[in-house]
Amino acid sequence: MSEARAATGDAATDDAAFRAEARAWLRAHVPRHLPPMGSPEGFAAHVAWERALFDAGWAVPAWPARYGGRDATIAQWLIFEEEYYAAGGPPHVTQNGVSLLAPALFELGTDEQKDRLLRPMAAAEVLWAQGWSEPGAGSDLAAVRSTATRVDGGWRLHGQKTWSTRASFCHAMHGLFRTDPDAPRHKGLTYFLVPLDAPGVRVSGFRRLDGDLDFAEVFLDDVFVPDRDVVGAVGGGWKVAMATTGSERGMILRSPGRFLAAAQRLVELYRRARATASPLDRAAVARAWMDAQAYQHYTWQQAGKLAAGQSVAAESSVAKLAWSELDVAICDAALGVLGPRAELVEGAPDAVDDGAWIKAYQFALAGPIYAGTNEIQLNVVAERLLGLPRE
Amino acid sequence: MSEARAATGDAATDDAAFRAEARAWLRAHVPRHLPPMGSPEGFAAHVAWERALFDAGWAVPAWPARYGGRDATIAQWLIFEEEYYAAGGPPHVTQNGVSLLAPALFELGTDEQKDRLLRPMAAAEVLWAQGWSEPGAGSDLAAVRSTATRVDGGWRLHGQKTWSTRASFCHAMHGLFRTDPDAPRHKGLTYFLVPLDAPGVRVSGFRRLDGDLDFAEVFLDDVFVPDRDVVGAVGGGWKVAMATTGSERGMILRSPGRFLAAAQRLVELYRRARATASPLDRAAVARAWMDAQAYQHYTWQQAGKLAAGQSVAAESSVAKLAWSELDVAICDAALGVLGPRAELVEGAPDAVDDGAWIKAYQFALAGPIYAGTNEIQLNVVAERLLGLPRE
Amino acid sequence: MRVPPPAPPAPTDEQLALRDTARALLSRECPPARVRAAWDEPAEAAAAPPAWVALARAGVVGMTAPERFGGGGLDAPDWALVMEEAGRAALPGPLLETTAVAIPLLAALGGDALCDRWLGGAAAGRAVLAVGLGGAPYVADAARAHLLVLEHAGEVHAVERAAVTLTAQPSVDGARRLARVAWQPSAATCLADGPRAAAQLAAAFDRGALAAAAQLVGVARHLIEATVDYAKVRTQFGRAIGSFQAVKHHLARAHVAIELAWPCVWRAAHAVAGAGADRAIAVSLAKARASAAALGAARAALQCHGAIGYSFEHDLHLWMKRAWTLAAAWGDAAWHTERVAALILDPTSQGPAHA
Amino acid sequence: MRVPPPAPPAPTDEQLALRDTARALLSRECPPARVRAAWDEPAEAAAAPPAWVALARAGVVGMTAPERFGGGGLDAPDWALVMEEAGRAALPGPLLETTAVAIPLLAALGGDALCDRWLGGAAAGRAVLAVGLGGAPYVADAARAHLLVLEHAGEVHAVERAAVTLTAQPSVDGARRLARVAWQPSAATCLADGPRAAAQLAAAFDRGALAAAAQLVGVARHLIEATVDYAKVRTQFGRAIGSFQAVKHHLARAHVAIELAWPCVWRAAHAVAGAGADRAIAVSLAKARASAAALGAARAALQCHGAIGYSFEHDLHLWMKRAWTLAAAWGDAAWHTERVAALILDPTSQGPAHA
Repeated sequence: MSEARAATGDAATDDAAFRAEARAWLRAHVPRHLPPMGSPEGFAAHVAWERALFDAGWAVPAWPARYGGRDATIAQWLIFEEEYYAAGGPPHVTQNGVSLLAPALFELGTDEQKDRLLRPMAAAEVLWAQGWSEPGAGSDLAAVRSTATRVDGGWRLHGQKTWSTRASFCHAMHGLFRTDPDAPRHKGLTYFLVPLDAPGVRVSGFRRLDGDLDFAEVFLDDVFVPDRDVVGAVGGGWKVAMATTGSERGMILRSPGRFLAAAQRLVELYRRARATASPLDRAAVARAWMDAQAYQHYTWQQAGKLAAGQSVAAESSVAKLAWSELDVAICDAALGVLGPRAELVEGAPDAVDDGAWIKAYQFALAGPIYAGTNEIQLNVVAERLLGLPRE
Repeated sequence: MSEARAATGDAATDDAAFRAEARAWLRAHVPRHLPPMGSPEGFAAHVAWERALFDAGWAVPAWPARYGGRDATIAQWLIFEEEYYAAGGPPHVTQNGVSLLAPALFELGTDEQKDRLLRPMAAAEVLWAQGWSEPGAGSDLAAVRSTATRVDGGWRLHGQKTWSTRASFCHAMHGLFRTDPDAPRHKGLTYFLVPLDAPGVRVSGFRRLDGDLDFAEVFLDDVFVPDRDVVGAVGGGWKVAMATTGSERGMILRSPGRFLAAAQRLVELYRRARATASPLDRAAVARAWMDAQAYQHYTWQQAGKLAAGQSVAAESSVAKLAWSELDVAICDAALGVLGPRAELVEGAPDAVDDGAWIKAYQFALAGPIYAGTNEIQLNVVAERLLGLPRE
Repeated sequence: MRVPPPAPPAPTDEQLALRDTARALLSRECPPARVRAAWDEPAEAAAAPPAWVALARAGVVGMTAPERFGGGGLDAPDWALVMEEAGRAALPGPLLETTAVAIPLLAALGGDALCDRWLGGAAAGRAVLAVGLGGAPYVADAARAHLLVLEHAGEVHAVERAAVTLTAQPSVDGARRLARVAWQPSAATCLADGPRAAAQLAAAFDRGALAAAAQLVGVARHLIEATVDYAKVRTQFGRAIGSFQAVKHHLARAHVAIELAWPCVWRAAHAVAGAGADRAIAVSLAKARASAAALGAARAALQCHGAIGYSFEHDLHLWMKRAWTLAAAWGDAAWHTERVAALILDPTSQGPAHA
Repeated sequence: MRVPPPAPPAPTDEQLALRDTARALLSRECPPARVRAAWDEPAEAAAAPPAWVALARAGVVGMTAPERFGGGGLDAPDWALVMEEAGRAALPGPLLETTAVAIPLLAALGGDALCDRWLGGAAAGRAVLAVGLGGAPYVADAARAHLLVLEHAGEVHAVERAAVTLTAQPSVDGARRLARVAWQPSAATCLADGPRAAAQLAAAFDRGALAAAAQLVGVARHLIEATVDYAKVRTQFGRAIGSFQAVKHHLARAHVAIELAWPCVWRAAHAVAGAGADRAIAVSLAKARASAAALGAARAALQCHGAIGYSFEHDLHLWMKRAWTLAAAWGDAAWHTERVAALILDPTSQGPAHA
């Protein structure tokens, strides 16, 4: 991500121009409705949209131009996100590469890796899945048991990953493997890039809460990975994962634009359904809208700190708690407004907004779980920001 | 407490007659307004009222007649409490004897102790303070450091107790002292009865949150206590304390009558202040009223189990969580309804109900803390009722 | 309101035995695989709901029917205990609608001919009854029903399946089959109107809300029991996750909410049986608390399961989605709270119209 | 609403220096003992509020006054940072009323004579100003004020202390001196009426709510900082209580609420300074979040302190009671949520009248 500029008067003018340009392009190009990402045709449709975004230079606006970005400031990136979701833009199918792997590559990758990997990732030519979690390593990521053994010119990987989002449709996976079984938990892990069509890889999709085929298990049986596909140092995998999760928890994965747009849709839903909504529904709508505003203001403040060169690493836990809870609050309020129609899903003739709210609710319920459960985030806030003693 | 009867038709008739009798007497006798208990004149006024209650046989209706009760069933005791608070009856100045010490005496006291102590306690002739907490032993009651050393015919007590409610005005104290410094935490404690006018005792009152002089520190310097004033076995103090806290947490200390009456006053407050209350205030009032109803229904169900001979020991933690949180909810709702007048205290010319709600709020805030913090109660629910493993 | 209502007695030994029998029957006839299988049946399927015949044989379906129609003649406290067990099993199908709502409504308003024609068959499990009261836009299990009892402009109608047109409205709970029902009210279908219909419709709504509340308590209990079992064995950071205070407190809070909700259901069941003046308040208290307890249990269960519970292949979602849908049906917590508010705070109001 | 407002810039180095100066000044001039001492002054005392002269000398009291009256001419973002520090110190006295509300109101409406007479003295700390807007039944520190700026039927009046009759109304926060004010409006006291008065009164109310929100953030920060310090050293069960997950999560949740509230205050301060169309929404968002954050911090602080914090002799209650009273003043969270609801959900409404 390029150096951010201070919010000077010139920057404000630039930002207004940037917003206008983004808005005009997005309003003209954002697709009306794409099928769910967790299906072959839906995945393909999202890939096509992402490529159109890339071709227009909007896939990764905050990246350096050499990797397909446009050197936008943090503020401009936030502006773009606001405009993207306000225009009805869908979630990014490239997300597990662009938001998770890329920050680690920017921080710890070699120049060769950056040159080789970033542009195809942003262009949705190579789609990335994440491979962190295992059946026995969810919240406790350091409990990873999948192994990588040194061989000539590279490594041989064994083990099982799970909850790997859309791995069934992706080309490659990035994740943690144990390279030193004798080292303590957080040590002895190394970060690998694994082609999902390599010999010995088997990917088995499974359905998430809402029935979409959005998850996969990835089984690795003696899979060769060359040395150039190790990210960071051998034994330094934890540091790479932290570079990734730090940004995952923070602003990169969940900028306020998405929630502002959802809160605006909630307000519009309430206006349509006002006649049957109760005073408590009305209050819940107002509160959820206010939650989204507060998160926006918080994020802009954090962006100001980043632009000023301050670190906001531990604060990303505050952000994660905020966005994950406000996302549930928005959906809860919408379901309350919808009342007995809330349960109707996509395809039900009477479903308001074609069942988008109950779908969004199910997606929102994952928020307090993934990327470090909210209980773990509260521990981080207590220990790293407040300085309370560890257990 | 006398044997409870099943809720037969006869019992229902008896209960209705009991309710009518209690109501008639209470309506004729409950004093309009007493000064705060945490002042000498207020304490005296409450003692006078308690003696009037005792003389009429209503101080401890569920106790055996030989100790001044009327052998009422559990159901009748709950009915009496409902009527007592509905009639505007004040809190009981005898509470730390009747509700805390008496259950332990009934369970573990000698006949001599019961004969000697219970009737004067109920008659408000001997007023009891509790002496459990110490500066270093609050939630962690087993950390008690005050000691009792064996001497001829009794024990010599040393140490400091604190948060001893109204000890400045009381005649005696009951509490835990360490008799075996070498035994593990919960072992080696013994339960003593200590006259507060004994040589070596110094009582120093201090004010609680609302400014009332309701707390005291009790300093013990070589205080002699004879053997007959040991409750339960030497080294068995923890068991005595648990007999006490089990009932403190449960129905005895906080029967639903007090909260039903408070919820009813809240509804009346809302009706008076309807014009300036917001929809959210209205919802908070309804919810708090519903909380009180739910606690009533819960308590009656527990009473049914008790009457059927079942144990409800761990369930007392459920009750404590419920009543302490609903008490705060009632006060919160009232303060919301009062808006900018909520902060006015007793004596302010415009104070609604003479500042009773902000006073009650401060009292309610103690609920989640004393008698085992709510965090500890949640642990008890998780470990003893759900069977989750200890930390 | 000033004088609290008399407390309902604790469940009798007979009542507890009834509940245990229902629990055993349901765990045999409706294991999780049956619930999951119900998701895969076509929405328009007219086949009997899972376990329906076995439940009817055991007297459960007809438990509210008069004895002369082969029913059990049970009153609300008895059948509420059975409904809790139906919730605990996540039983698919219209037990609530047929047994708690339609059978008593037909028995009260149906007249001899209609009762003779339908009640015996309903109790025996041959005839499934569906219900559409005024405030509810959809009818559950309409495609499976032989007779639909429908409200129209304050009137009660009974309409046979062949006389209605259904539009399936898929629910997030795949075992719940909703439909919009189009039909033509006529004098021939009308069972009652005016105050008589109004009183019976109000009672029917409260029975439905009570039954939903009882089922929600059962759903919530299952969710917490399953999660406690999981939290005891799942380890992270070298410890069972159930030993972490955060997990303990999530589950303890959910348990407390259930423990407080059930006595409200029990009290409401007696109010429904006794038809006392406080029936609406008691039922709304029960439904509000049970809805909140079940939604809270669903949140706690998913959060404590983590990603493993977020999968369609895990059984947890079968109960979670039942909690979501039943919590919203028959008036959600906000609606019932508003009804109580209207009844206790606005002395001139009779409360809002039914949900 | 569709396009989010531009983000306010981060505080400048000058602004941060201003805040640090205020914090140092207040910690020197207003230690907890001064706050406690303010409780013991008689309610009718006319003496200067604690630290008032020192604050005036440092330019704090007059920071909103035009420079020609010796004021600082600061805009809302600057003075909001100082108000946060006043909250952190639990400063007694009418800094909010004099500085955030009355001085700008007088400067806008007072005319040359009145401004000449009062603003210089107010900035210098010689004249204390009190405020009574329409929706507030009581005036804080009226007994100490030399001039009261009062709303009457949509008009703005300025009334000298000698011309009003006060009835003291003791607050649960003993450092907060409320009074009911009786007075006779007249043409001589009237500064403005009609739309000009309405616009200034609306702006004055929003400044008051903003200042209260900023103070509440400061109060909340102090409560959590004090409690974190305590939780690190207090041991129970052989561990620092701050190592228990339940204590950690109470304090972390309180911290998150504060961290989310402050940017809302910062945004509202820019809306107040810019007088944009979204001022009311921005201020209500800030006051609602700050009120909730402070009340939550007070609950967490007391719960984590346990009985030791429940004593009048412990300083904790000085801040807790400030949190309670300021959270209710200038519109509580429910009132401001309702104002936002009216503004965003009811397009035809301008929102309810001021609290």
